Amino acid sequence: MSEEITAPARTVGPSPHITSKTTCTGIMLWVVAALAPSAIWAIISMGLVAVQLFAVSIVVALGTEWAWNAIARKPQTLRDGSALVTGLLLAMSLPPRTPWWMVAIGAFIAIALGKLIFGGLGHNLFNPALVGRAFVTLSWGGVLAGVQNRGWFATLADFSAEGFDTISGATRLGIAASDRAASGAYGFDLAAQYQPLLLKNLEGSLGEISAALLILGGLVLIIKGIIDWRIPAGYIGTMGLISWAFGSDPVFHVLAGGVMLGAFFMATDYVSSPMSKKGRLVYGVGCGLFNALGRFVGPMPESTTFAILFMNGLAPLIDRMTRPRVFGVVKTDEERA
Amino acid sequence: MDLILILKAVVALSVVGLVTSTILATAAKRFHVEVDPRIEAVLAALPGSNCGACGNPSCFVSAEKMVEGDLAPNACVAGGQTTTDAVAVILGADACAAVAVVSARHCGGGDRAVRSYEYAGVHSCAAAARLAGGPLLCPAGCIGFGDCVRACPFDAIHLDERGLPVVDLDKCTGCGVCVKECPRGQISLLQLVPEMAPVVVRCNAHDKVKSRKQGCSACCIACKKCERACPSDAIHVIDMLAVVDYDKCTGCGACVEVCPQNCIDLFGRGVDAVALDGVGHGSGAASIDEDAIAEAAGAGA
Amino acid sequence: MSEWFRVFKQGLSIENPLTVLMIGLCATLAVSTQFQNALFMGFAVIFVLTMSNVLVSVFRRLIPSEVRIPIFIVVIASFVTIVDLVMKAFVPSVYSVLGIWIPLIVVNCVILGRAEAFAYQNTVGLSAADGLGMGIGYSAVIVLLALIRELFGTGRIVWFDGVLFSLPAGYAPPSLLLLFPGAFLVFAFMIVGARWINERFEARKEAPACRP
Amino acid sequence: MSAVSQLALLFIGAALINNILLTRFIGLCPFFGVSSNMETSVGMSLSVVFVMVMASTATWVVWEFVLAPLGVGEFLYIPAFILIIASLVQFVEMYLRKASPVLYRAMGIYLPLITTNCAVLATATEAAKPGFFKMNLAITNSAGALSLGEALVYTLGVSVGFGFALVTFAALRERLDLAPVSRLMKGTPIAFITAGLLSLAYVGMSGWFGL
Amino acid sequence: MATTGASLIGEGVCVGRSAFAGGVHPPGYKESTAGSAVQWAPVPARLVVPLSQHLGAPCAALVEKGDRVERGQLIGDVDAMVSAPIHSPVAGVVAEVGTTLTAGGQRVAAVVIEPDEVQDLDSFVAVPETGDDKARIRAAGIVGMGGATFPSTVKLSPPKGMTIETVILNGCECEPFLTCDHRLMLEEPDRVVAGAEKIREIIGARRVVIALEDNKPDAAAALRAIATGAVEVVELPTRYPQGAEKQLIYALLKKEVPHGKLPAATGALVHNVATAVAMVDALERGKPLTERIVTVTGAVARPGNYRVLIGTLVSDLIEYAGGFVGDVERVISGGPMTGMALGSLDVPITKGSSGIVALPRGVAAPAISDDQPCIRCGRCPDSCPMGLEPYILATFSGKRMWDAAAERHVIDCIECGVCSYVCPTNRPLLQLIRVGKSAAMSKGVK
Amino acid sequence: MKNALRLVIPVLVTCIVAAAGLALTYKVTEPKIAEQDRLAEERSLQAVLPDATFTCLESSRIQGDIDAAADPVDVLDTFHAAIDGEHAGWAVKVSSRGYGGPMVVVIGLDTSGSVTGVTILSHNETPGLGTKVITDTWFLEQFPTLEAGFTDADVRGLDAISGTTKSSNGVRNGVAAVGRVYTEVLSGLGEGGFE
Ligand SMILES: Cc1cc2nc3c(=O)[nH]c(=O)nc-3n(C[C@H](O)[C@H](O)[C@H](O)COP(=O)(O)O)c2cc1C
Ligand SMILES: Cc1cc2nc3c(=O)[nH]c(=O)nc-3n(C[C@H](O)[C@H](O)[C@H](O)COP(=O)(O)O)c2cc1C
Ligand SMILES: Cc1cc2nc3c(=O)[nH]c(=O)nc-3n(C[C@H](O)[C@H](O)[C@H](O)COP(=O)(O)O)c2cc1C
Ligand SMILES: Cc1cc2nc3c(=O)[nH]c(=O)nc-3n(C[C@H](O)[C@H](O)[C@H](O)CO)c2cc1C
Ligand code: SF4
Ligand code: SF4
Ligand code: SF4
Ligand code: SF4
Ligand code: FES
Repeated sequence: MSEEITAPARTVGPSPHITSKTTCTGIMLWVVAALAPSAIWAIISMGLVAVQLFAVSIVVALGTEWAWNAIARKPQTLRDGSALVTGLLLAMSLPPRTPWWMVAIGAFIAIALGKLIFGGLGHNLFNPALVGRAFVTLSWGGVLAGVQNRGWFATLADFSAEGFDTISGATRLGIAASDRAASGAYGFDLAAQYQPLLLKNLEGSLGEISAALLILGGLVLIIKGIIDWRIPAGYIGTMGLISWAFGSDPVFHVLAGGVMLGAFFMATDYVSSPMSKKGRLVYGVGCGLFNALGRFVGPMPESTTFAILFMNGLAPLIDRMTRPRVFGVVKTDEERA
Repeated sequence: MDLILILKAVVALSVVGLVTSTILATAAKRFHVEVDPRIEAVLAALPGSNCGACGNPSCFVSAEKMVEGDLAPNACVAGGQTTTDAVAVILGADACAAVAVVSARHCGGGDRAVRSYEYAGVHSCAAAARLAGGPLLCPAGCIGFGDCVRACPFDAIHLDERGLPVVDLDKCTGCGVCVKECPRGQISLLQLVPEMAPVVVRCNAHDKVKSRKQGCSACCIACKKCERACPSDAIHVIDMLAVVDYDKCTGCGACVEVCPQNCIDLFGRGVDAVALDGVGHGSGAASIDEDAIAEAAGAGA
Repeated sequence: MSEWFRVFKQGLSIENPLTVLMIGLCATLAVSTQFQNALFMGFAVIFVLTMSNVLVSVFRRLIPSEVRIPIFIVVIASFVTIVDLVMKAFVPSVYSVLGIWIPLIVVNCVILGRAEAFAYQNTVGLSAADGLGMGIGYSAVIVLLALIRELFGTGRIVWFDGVLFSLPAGYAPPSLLLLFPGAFLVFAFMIVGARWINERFEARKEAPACRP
Repeated sequence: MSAVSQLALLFIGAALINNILLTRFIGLCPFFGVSSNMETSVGMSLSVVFVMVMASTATWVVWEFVLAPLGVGEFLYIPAFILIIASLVQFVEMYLRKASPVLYRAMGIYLPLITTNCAVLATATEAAKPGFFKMNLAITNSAGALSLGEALVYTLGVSVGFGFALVTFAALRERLDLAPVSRLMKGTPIAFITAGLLSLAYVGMSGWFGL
Repeated sequence: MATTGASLIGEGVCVGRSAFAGGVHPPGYKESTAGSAVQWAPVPARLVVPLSQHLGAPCAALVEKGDRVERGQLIGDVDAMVSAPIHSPVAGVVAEVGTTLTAGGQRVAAVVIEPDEVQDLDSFVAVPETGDDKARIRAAGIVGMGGATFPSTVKLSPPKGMTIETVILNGCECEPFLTCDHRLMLEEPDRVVAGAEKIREIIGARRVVIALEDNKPDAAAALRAIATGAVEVVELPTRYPQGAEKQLIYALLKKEVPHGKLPAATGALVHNVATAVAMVDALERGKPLTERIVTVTGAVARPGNYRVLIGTLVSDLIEYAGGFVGDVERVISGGPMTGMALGSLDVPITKGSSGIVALPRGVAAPAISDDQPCIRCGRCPDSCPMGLEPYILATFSGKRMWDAAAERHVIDCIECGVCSYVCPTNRPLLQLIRVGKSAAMSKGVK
Repeated sequence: MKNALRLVIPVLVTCIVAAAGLALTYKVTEPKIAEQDRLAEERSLQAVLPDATFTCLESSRIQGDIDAAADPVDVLDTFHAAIDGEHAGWAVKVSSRGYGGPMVVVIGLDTSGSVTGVTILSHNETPGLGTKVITDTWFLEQFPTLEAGFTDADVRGLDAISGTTKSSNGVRNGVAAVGRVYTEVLSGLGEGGFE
């Protein structure tokens, strides 16, 4: 009987039959847009070196992804925009005078080792840009140190941690050291640094030039619903709290170094951060804790990179321990993982 | 002087050795636990280095799992082939059961089956089968998204250029996973047949012949020519579909010859893949092209 | 003899303890920062592996299986100690780097594993072949790993006080290769290489497919 | 520095900053072998804590009361320690199997794997005979020897750090298993790369508290 | 796209203003039909009445080819607890007893009826009064008209030991496009309230709540004007899937239906408003369920709400609505979030068909590509009203890891489609999850 | 019991043989090891003060002072150096904290307290990074520019190798400590002023 088709067959797909207009590319472009003010300001402030850094980083990042897909005969994925974000963020995490070949290697490593080897977008366990940056800094730390206008943190560290005669473990420990550092040895007034840090600070990487513009971009992403406030809030909040606990100036510590770029743009990378809301908060706090400890008790001037990479590593574990509660399932029923 | 040092050394290590071995010897007796002798045997065959490379916490656990069949005998990486062989001997027929049946596809549609709509979902047969009765007009036909391919634990199935699954009879162990997995399997699109089954009917339709002909140009039309041609009374049209009785089928191929729809195929090791392309279907002539089959068998092996 | 050679060869390729079996990793990654150290580590492993295999094989009928593990361990530990003392005495500069890794050879899973899996069940000759094969296979991997890491991580290969080979002066070595992460990364790519080669040329015979 | 904070540092240093797996390359076989399964990793971690503490106690006692007084420690510590550890572990395993099948299931089955684990021997040796590792212990006592208490805190730190890294890695590998990693990379190589990147993160802690 | 002030992650994902956790706020698309009064669709030349229009045992045909049937005459029934009889919607002649494809894609038995030229739609063969309300409701063939088509009698008989305190009439109509319940509440508020009272009476509940979303203030006002005594009218925030049973109960009572339990465990019984009206019709007039209101909308010439005889083919209905306009990509039975795409338009309207939506190209979701990666944006877990993690459930299902999916509660998915809706890479989350869910259920996971 | 013996005896025998073998090996290698240690030390001493003969100071009287002056660096040995019987200066072996643990540094001083040379006897620095303090020879070679009476500040003024600040500091701290030891203790002993 009525199994003949009288009306033309149409597309049949699963429900739901409508989708939101949000797309992956759209999200990535929002991130780029949010970074744009900082990037443009960096170019205005630093001139051609910044242009070169951005260009090399982005071109190599995109080129690596293109070539990888071409060689593996996979569909091209440049359109998703994630390689662009990676290239941009890598450039912003490096000092402007980084030799171009180092930037190129960093971008290659970021995309190839940081992302594609794991299966591409969505599968990497660590933040690709930071993998690239860590590779570069650990490989040629000496060279980098020579080229960079050392940022506030390097200066600070020179006075406090690396001070020649305070080297033995005991004196470095605890509040005393930073107390002393805060009270005198800095040689400059921390509060007086707020303004340059917010607006124009040419020491350090491209992403340290203006904290104000980064905050602006970050807020835009939060308002647009692209990033979760929990990560930056946890990060920056913890950072400030610990600085305060160490008797130092929280505002200064939050504004200086890579914290703003890291908290708003790098720790929030979807792929390498936890999925659950609670998890994101824990993760943000972890980043802040690690970063602050790195500054106050560690030998290196700044540890945003390692803080985020470390928490990337913990993200799956955090996810496991903070799984959302399923509607109607009472917690006690649940087997503890 | 030398001697004293040697003496001290001997005393020190002997004390340690004596204490530990005595404790162990007594413990071995005191805390003895009965275990399945086969586990003991397998355990003895394993290297005992407890390296964990197989993903199990210890050789004992691996041995248990091997005996229970949860772990393949070749799982031990440290022991390598020597160990695998030894374990296989102990577990014997337990581990690798004789292959008696294989999976056979009872559909010849593929690109000859008529699509009922443009499908816009996931490439999964199970998923597509639930949407508006499935993307084929034929309610029983192979959807061709390869759930069976992905499900087969032995990598024995692949899709041919017509989008139909082909079972590699050398790899198929007859485990039946694909049969369970196929959303059309419950109504027996994939079916386990004797490993040495000589012919297979490539149709699985149970609806009316008229509607099935609308949906597919390769279907069984229940004309009963095969039934009449079979000298051994081994093929019957039941419920409007030809069904082979493998207890009686001698593999003479008479039905293959007469089927006007070419929907009965020669089957068996090596033939399956090629038979699809029509090799072996004489166009009305009485004899099967033996060379072609032999060639096909050679190529498939 | 052919059997002997087959056993020997197995260790080199299809049952290579490192790239295929993934055991005995610790020292491999740790000492492979320098070609010279890796070579000595390799010798140490070959020595211990072969000697313990031989000794276990010789006395295999006298060793009650209940206490075989403690006995093997003592045997292995003794050879390790000999290597330890001898190195300290004759190549102190190497020893100062390899220092902690020599004692840890004792627990190198490969050695106990071979004593158990092979020497305890085979003749002296074959056991020696197995020990040599496995030892050389293991050492080859460490040495290769070290060559890569040293060459690209420092730009040159040194042998005691001399430089054997160096890359052009403009090369800026990424010192990450010498650090822990570098070891993992380089080794990962070596396994990929080994897999690729195995796949290409040896095609490790899968054991018969059995029910899961 | 107060004794308590010194012990705390000893613990943190051993657990995180000088994490035995990710910064010292010790105990890698089970790290890669067992981490493919979360459940096993947790069981393994617990057992390691247990075994390491036992092993360190035993080696500390043997060193202090047998090997050192007789002056034969320099050349006998390797066979003596490994023998002690192996037997101890085997004993506990047999005991558990008999006495508490539940505990055996949860933990005992991992014991044999631990016997031949570098980490246990290394830690137990370090605890009895510090300086062996040339690790930066946060101990100012330049004579070098650890008291039994310190040795245990140190051991606890190492083993907790071992478990932490193992479980972290197991969680990472759970995600890795779902990723479309290319065939050649699948399995061990990608696990190594992941471990490499994870150890990159641990590099960030090197030198904290001057450790 | 509309975004609420409380939006947190992604456009349209609501988290604040909590009635239930998660959910989305898709565009409503209701304007074109919300104002159109319900009118009768014509009697078609042929009706195909499926014998299985409910969840549960299918009915057997009680008529044969050539038989004459009256409007309201019983034509199919089965002796099973979970089932509902089928009645002829028209007076006419049985042309055939065969099978048909339904909107849901099943092939089921059906009675084909050729109606008489002249029909009196106001009269029907009444279901006899027996004194037992529940039996009469069953005899009238009443099933849930909110979509699940669960036989209403069963829901009116809670298992021993469970008492129903609150009867909830579900007038949320949270699906975009659909307005049939809206029109019903607006045009026949008295019937809705009467139905509410009736159900309360049968089940012996204390309260009756008629719940609707706050985008239908006119309907709410109409109901409030009539509601008396125990009947409350509650407006809830407009958020999909506000109408889903568990979410609705939670929004009103702040009680979660426990995992694996019936809604009755919370002391609540939820019925669709149309079901309630059908019940009161059955009890007061003995009227069997033979027609329902269907919203025909989207890219059709005359969108509107039609009272349609069960068995009318979708193709006839669309023709009556003026045919398609423009490039129609998908035709859906039900709403666009949970409805079924039709492969053929020759499927009949059944008791559960709330709407026929012709989605034009551009509005319809794009075709799905298999290997879209999850970028772990967190939108799906944040918006899943059941607190599930759709991204991982879909991955597990895609990789046939049924046990893993079951362990993460795949069977708790209510198939609302929110996850697929929000996913920025358009992963076919719900489709995969359904596969995993049925695999888990077939393994007996509870 | 018999069974137990069957198990215990092989272990015991193994232990005895192993212990005896190892003791023998130790006896054979021990002098050689000691010799190697001595040679290494001798080489370092010669490197910092060529052609001298060294005598180790073994006075507990001044050891306390030395330790106090050197803190936080540990002074392991202090040698008096003589060339042709003439007092030629001092060599001090210190253990300082580098990156990877203690590093043993030998510092030579002439009679006036100027640095004559610095060598590293043992260390546990990262190969390729920390080991630059040895392989980048300019680093050690800059110490002999420290003149008599040099202070901590003078040492701090010397360059560190970038990227290996901690290893460099290990050496620099060692040298600075020896500077203090000289000023506070050794200079007071005077020529041959030791027992
Ligand atoms: C197998 C099955 C048994 C059910 N049994 C009962 C029941 O005994 N009592 C009841 O009130 N509802 C029962 N229900 C109804 C459901 O709980 C639910 O109300 C119905 O499926 C409609 O909900 P929905 O449209 O939100 O999916 C049952 C449903 C199913 C699928
Ligand atoms: C995602 C989802 C959305 C739903 N939306 C509505 C709705 O808007 N209105 C409605 O009456 N039922 C809706 N339902 C069905 C209800 O859950 C429930 O089955 C129904 O209200 C029960 O009434 P009935 O048995 O009278 O149909 C929805 C179900 C789901 C799963
Ligand atoms: C794995 C690793 C090994 C290191 N090894 C050394 C070392 O041997 N010597 C050293 O001084 N610093 C070492 N460092 C520390 C850093 O290189 C150095 O302290 C830090 O980057 C400060 O750099 P700067 O010298 O440019 O100030 C190491 C760091 C890491 C992560
Ligand atoms: C909010 C946001 C932050 C991102 N941050 C980074 C980043 O820090 N580094 C990076 O390589 N890619 C970043 N990406 C891009 C992309 O998600 C990343 O490359 C994935 O890890 C690739 O799988 C970001 C994307 C988004 C949406
Ligand atoms: S046989 Fe079944 S599972 Fe395999 S492709 Fe065909 S429909 Fe899919
Ligand atoms: S799943 Fe089993 S029965 Fe099917 S083809 Fe594979 S091995 Fe054969
Ligand atoms: S997982 Fe199920 S319940 Fe959750 S959003 Fe997706 S469809 Fe809805
Ligand atoms: S499945 Fe889609 S919505 Fe869910 S987290 Fe992944 S990308 Fe986001
Ligand atoms: S070699 Fe260290 S654990 Fe195996």
